[in-house]
Amino acid sequence: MTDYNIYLPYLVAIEKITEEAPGVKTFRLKFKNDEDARRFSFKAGQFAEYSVFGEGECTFCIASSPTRDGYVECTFREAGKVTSALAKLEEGETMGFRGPFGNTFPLDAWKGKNLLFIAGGIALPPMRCVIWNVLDTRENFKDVSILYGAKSVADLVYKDELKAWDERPDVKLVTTVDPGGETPDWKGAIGFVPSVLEKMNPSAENTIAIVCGPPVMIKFTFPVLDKLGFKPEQIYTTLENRMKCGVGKCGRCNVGKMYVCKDGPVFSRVALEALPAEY
Amino acid sequence: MSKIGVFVCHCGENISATVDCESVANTASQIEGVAFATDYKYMCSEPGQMRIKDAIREKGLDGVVVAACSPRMHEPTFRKTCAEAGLNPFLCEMSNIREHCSWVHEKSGETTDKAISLVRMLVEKVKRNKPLNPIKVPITKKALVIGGGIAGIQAALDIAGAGQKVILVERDPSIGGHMSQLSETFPTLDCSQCILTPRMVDIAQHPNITLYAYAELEKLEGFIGNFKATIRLKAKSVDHKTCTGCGACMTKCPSKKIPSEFNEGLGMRTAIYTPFPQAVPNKPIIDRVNCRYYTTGKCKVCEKICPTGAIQFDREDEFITEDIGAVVLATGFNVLKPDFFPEYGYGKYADVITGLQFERLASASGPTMGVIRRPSDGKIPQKVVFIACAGSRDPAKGIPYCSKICCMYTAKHAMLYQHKVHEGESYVFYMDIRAGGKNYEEFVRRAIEEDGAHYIRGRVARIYEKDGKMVVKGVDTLLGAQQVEIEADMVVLATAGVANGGAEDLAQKMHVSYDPYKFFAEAHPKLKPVETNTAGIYLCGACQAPKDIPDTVSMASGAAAKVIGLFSNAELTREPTIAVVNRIATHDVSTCVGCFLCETACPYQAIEHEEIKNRNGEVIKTVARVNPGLCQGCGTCVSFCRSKSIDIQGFSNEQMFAEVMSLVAEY
Amino acid sequence: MIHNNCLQITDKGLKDWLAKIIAGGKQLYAPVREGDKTAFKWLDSVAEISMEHIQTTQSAKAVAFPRAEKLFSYQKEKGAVTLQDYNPDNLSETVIFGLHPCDAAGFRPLGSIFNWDTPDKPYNERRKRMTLITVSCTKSDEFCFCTSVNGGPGNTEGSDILLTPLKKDYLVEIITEKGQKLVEAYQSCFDTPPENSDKEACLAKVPVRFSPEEVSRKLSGMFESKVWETQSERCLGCGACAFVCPACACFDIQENSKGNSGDRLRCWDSCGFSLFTLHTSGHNPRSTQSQRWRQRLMHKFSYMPDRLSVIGCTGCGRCSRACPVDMNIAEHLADIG
Amino acid sequence: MRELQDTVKALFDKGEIDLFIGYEKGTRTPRPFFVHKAEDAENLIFDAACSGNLAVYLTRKDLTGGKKTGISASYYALKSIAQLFDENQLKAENLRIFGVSEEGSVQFFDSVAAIKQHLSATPPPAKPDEDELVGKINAMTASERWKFWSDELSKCFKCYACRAACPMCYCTKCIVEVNRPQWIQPWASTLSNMEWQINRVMHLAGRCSDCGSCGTACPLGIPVHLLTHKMSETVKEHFGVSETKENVLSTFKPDDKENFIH
Amino acid sequence: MSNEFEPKVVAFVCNWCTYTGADLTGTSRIKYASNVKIIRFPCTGRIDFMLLLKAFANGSDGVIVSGCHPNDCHYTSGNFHARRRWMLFRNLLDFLGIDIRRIRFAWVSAAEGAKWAEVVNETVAQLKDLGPYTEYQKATEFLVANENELTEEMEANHA
Repeated sequence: MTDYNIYLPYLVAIEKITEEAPGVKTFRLKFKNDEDARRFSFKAGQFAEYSVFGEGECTFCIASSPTRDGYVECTFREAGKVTSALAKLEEGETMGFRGPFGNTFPLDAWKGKNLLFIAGGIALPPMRCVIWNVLDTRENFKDVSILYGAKSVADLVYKDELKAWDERPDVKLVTTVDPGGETPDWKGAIGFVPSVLEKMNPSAENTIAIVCGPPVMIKFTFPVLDKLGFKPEQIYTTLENRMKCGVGKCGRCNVGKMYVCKDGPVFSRVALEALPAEY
Repeated sequence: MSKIGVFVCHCGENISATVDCESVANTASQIEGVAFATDYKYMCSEPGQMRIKDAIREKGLDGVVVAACSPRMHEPTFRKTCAEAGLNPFLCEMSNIREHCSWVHEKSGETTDKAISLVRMLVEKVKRNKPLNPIKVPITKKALVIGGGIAGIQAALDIAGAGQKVILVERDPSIGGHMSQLSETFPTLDCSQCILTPRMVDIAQHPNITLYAYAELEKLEGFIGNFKATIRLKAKSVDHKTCTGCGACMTKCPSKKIPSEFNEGLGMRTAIYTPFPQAVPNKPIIDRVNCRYYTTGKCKVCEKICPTGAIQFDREDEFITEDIGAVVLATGFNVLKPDFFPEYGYGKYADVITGLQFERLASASGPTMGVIRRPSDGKIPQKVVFIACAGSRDPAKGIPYCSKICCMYTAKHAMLYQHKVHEGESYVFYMDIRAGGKNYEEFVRRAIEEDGAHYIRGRVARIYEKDGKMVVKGVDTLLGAQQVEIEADMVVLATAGVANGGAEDLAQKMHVSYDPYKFFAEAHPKLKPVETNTAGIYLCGACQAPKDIPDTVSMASGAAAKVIGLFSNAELTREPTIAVVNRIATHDVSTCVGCFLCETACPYQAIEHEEIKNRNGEVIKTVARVNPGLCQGCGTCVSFCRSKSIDIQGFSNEQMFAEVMSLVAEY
Repeated sequence: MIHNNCLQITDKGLKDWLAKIIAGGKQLYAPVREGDKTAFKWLDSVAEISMEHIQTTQSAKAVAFPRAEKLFSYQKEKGAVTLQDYNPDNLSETVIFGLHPCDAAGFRPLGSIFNWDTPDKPYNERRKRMTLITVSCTKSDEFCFCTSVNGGPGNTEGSDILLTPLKKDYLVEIITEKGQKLVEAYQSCFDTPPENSDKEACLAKVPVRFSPEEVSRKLSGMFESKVWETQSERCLGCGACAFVCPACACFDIQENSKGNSGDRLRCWDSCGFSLFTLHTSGHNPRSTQSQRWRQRLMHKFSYMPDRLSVIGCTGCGRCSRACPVDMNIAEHLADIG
Repeated sequence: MRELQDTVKALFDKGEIDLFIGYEKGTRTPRPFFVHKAEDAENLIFDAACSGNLAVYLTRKDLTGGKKTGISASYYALKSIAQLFDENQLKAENLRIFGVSEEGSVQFFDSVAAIKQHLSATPPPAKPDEDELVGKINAMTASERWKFWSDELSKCFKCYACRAACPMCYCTKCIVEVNRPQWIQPWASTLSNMEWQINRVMHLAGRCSDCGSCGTACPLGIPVHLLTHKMSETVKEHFGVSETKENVLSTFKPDDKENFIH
Repeated sequence: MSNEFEPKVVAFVCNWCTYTGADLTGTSRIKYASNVKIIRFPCTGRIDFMLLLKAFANGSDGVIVSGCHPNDCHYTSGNFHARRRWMLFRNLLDFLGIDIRRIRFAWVSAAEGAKWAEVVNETVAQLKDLGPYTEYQKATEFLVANENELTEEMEANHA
């Protein structure tokens, strides 16, 4: 019997706060205890529970890449009680981190393939983790394309990184904003993600599509991928059901018999199609 | 974590004499979320304020607690200080360690501890303060005055005189109200019509005033600065645009025996009529109830006689809507019909009349041309009994309150009678003489001492007729409850002043509260006498309570000043401490369940119904919405709301809860 | 390990034994009658014990999985945080007496959930310190259906010791080593094994209402079935069924903050509550009561057998007794199976 | 019973309703029953054993949304229905309300006014048991009362059956679920259980039909209905019965009693 | 300072009357017990009954609730609404056995500085007689019995 308490978080310090968009922040977290830091490892796609002591825990994915050692990052939008409290924290303050939990993107299986990342709004963070992982091991993959859309220019997150990706010759980046969300100097595309994707017309040949975004976006993106010739086994996405424990006990996150916290959050479209619509 | 600055003021020695200010600041600096704490001798002084500003800038403070005197003293000062340093002023709060601490407790550790607690409470509150901005509400600069008596006339002229547009609505065919019926006015005995009619003419001629006579308010919607009034223009049957007011129709009208309202039934009028010769507008209307054509279908004499063809029998009521910024209610009063004092025989005996009827008898424009003649036989009465408090101060049969004006007009009546019938005798039965007012007491004394009115302190029990005389039986309480019996030629009842007919209906239409007697209620009995509980609706004159002409006129000017003050701003700026109904998360749905019990609890009718629609435009649910123009920020709705869907900015649930919870640290 | 080890104990011997257990410093929980309900209580005196009930209102799960418990504590000071881990040292050894086989069996699904890949320390520490002296059922009612979920009125699953009331005395079956120890420590209270003790004859007769395997098999294809709407219509959406259930483990994690310090707590929650799965965004994967009722049945009779090889139900019938609107689970399952 | 069954059958036959909410035989006692077609109407029952307040289902959009619904209502359910109308929670056009007496006679109400008239003409059923228990508690000293209630409420595990069974507890987000601030600790403890009951009862002041469903719903047998019963009595005693839409707490009289304020 | 029990009191007052009245107590330099801490509300109508309970739960031994006299409410009727709420609340608390002697309801106007001092002093004196309200605060415990961190009360029950 393991003797550690699965509910006890690691203590982490907020090393850096980046304001990404209105109400959206990225925290770079560093383990307070070196032993914790040494022991800790995770893989792309996993999530964690973040604690504000006195307020509670909230769940989101780890937004940094496992290839970047020494810290973890998370990006969140201020919405409920805990995320609002989280947003009030400042650099240098201590918070709690419990994880990693859940499954991972099958990066090993994707070696030698083209990768097409399609993200909308605040759903870029789970993908950012994979993107950096892929870019840091760029030689393992063929073409890398990223399509990222947000409501408006202001709502785009990771603006600096978007720029960096854009400047890389080995990445094809398309950013888009919803009609009306553009600024006068906006150089990206204007339109919703599915239609921009259709215009991009990527080849399905030897390509994996990773789709993360609000349910509406996913709903309209899948048919486009179908049209482009992507087979269900070429498509991956993540689910975000409500969670408390992160370890398959509290009873919230299951979709049918699958637990998002244990069997997810990464699901191939094949797996997704086998699930009832309980997400 | 928050970055709160705590600034502890010594207030000279006012605070530091009993509170260890340095210790307060030191302890405060240890509180979670406090980034900076300091103490200073006079925080409100220029250097003190500079300290705050510097700290805001240097430490990047996101909240300020000034521990000093009462917020009622210096909250505006320090909020302004913060604003000058770029911090939203509503992120600054004061902890009252002077009035509530140093001045009321002895120098001791406990007193300092209490000061620390008070600071801690406010720190916890300020952590949850949100930047607020004053609420701006546009203002339509046009006032609606309802009622064309002296109150409405005065208010309308004052507002118009200040360059603002006014719409004056009068229910009767002419403005003038009760004042136009009066003969002379106390205590100067100047002629009522002589002072009133020029003002009536001013109303008709003022370029800023639109007069709708023979009209009524149908509906009032909206809120301060932004009302929409629907006015019913009652069918006059005479086109006032073409009518020249020549009066030919009135002379030829065959229905001539209609009791004149203006003359209180003591004179007659025709069916097509103007109420009195100086009426404004001085153009007739047809009284359809009494008109032969409307009752029998035949006549149309007026139509034939009218030189301009202004008679239009088929006219119907019309409705117009006006955008209005403020409303002045000046609907006046009425007199209690004395019918329900059967022992006084009003209605049974022609020579028992009301005070208002006496005014008409005494008026030069009245049915007797100012000669006092009794109604039954037209004889000049030689003995007249005046009965004060006919209905007033009589909780059993009449009304419990004092009608305020009766003592004075009764004295005036006795005086007028004595002036006109030199040999006559006047008797006044009274309970008390209430003559508060400039030159009022002297006036009553004059009636008694110079004009010889006999004042008898006592109630009249019964009046009956004996040989053409009115026998008045009463008691003189000053003579030991001695029975008194006077055989009078005429009796005048000083009937109580009561709320005007339809007052209740109107109040409900306008969401103005009223008292049990249907008089409109002022917003505060002392400090807001001309405001109502609905912002933007003001009161003046006897619709609020019986009052005399000087009081009415000054109140009317007061109400007008409020309107002018309101209109002097381009838009209305209001404290943002108002209630707000929540909207949650991305679905933008409120947790409000729409029970609208808050609507009945709100003293300001600030709760509105709002439909939340989905993307397809279908109504998902109907929830409450607070009209920021109307809400005054009392917060009654907030503690009333079961699901906590409504909150008040500045005193929010989170803030107040945090203040209470800060005690945990103490105990 | 099952010790086929039978003893017999008299009523008096039983009371002595329990009294000695208390005196020995263990916390004894046993059924106590209050009005028309019977509840497990921490007792100082065996006199209060009542065994007349068919079923206690609540199960004995709270002793291992309390309705609220501390997971760890924190202390904040000016941005710095120190944590105090869950400390099992304060936990007492406990003995539960008088639970029925269906309650004892409930610790199996509970244990499976709490030890699914990642062991749950708070649960395990409490469970470790528990000894269960179960009493077989000699009577049952129309809500009982243990026999339909692989249990029975004299089932030994989960128990450390099983007592079966015979005509006069009790048959004592020692099931585990823990039980063995508890008997050995107070050997003098027990008599030698009886010659002829027909345990079966003394047990209640609980009819089989459905086959769990059949139910499980059918459920796996019934996610979209209309039956959920029909069955759940009268369900009010309270948490009574979950809270009285010996196998329900759903919980919430909450913060009990007191100024700068506080505890992280876990407390009972129920899949029947509409807010259980509500996202902050307002989206709710199980937004209707029928979806939540489906979750309840599916979880117990399909997902758990599938994922944890255990049925999430012991047939105690408490949920049906507790339900304000008579959501009779056995009836609903029989309809399906 | 026959009368009710026939009435409902006829309603379905005429297409006047899509759903009828009544009672059927349950495992031990009658239970709520949703009739969807005419032939099911014969399972409808109504007698003194029918507990619970069926009005609770009328605000459930997942059950009644878009359906023409009929309901057999006890005195208390009628009272709740009238109150729900006053609180804008029901729409008359989709509802057919039948008052049913314990003897089985059926009375159709075509308007809220008719319900209100019926209610004001009908004396509320006597509650001798509740009155006796409340009397007993009233007779206790304050510390005895504290002991009584803290013992009772210490049992509560916050299943919120009292809330779920109450027709007036229709908030989509109950105060216990509001977490900014967290008014009531969400876990069970004597005090937070008590705070919940205080909130529940205060929120029901002047709205409660005094049906007692909260008490019968409690799986632990905590007599929470005595709290609402006591509140109903207090409201009646101090403020009378409101004839208007206004709630006892949303209105006032200038001369309300205030002998406790000094 | 003696070891006499010093009750902890929170006062919930309206901004316009009692808060200002308490200011007047200060400007008049009338002394009163320092046990009370004032929380300012816009109106008595805003005072949520839950806040009173929270004060008790968090260690207060008594509370004062005070606002404008009837008819003097700055918002015309907030205090009338509050009065009804308090009436019912008080009755309910009494029925639950919560010690309502620990809640002092008062009307203190902006002119009644002296009355405010009296109200505080009377309340503090009353609470000194009643002693600390620990039985209420102990009810926040949620610990289950098999944890040894038992409260005195729980131990007493098992003695």
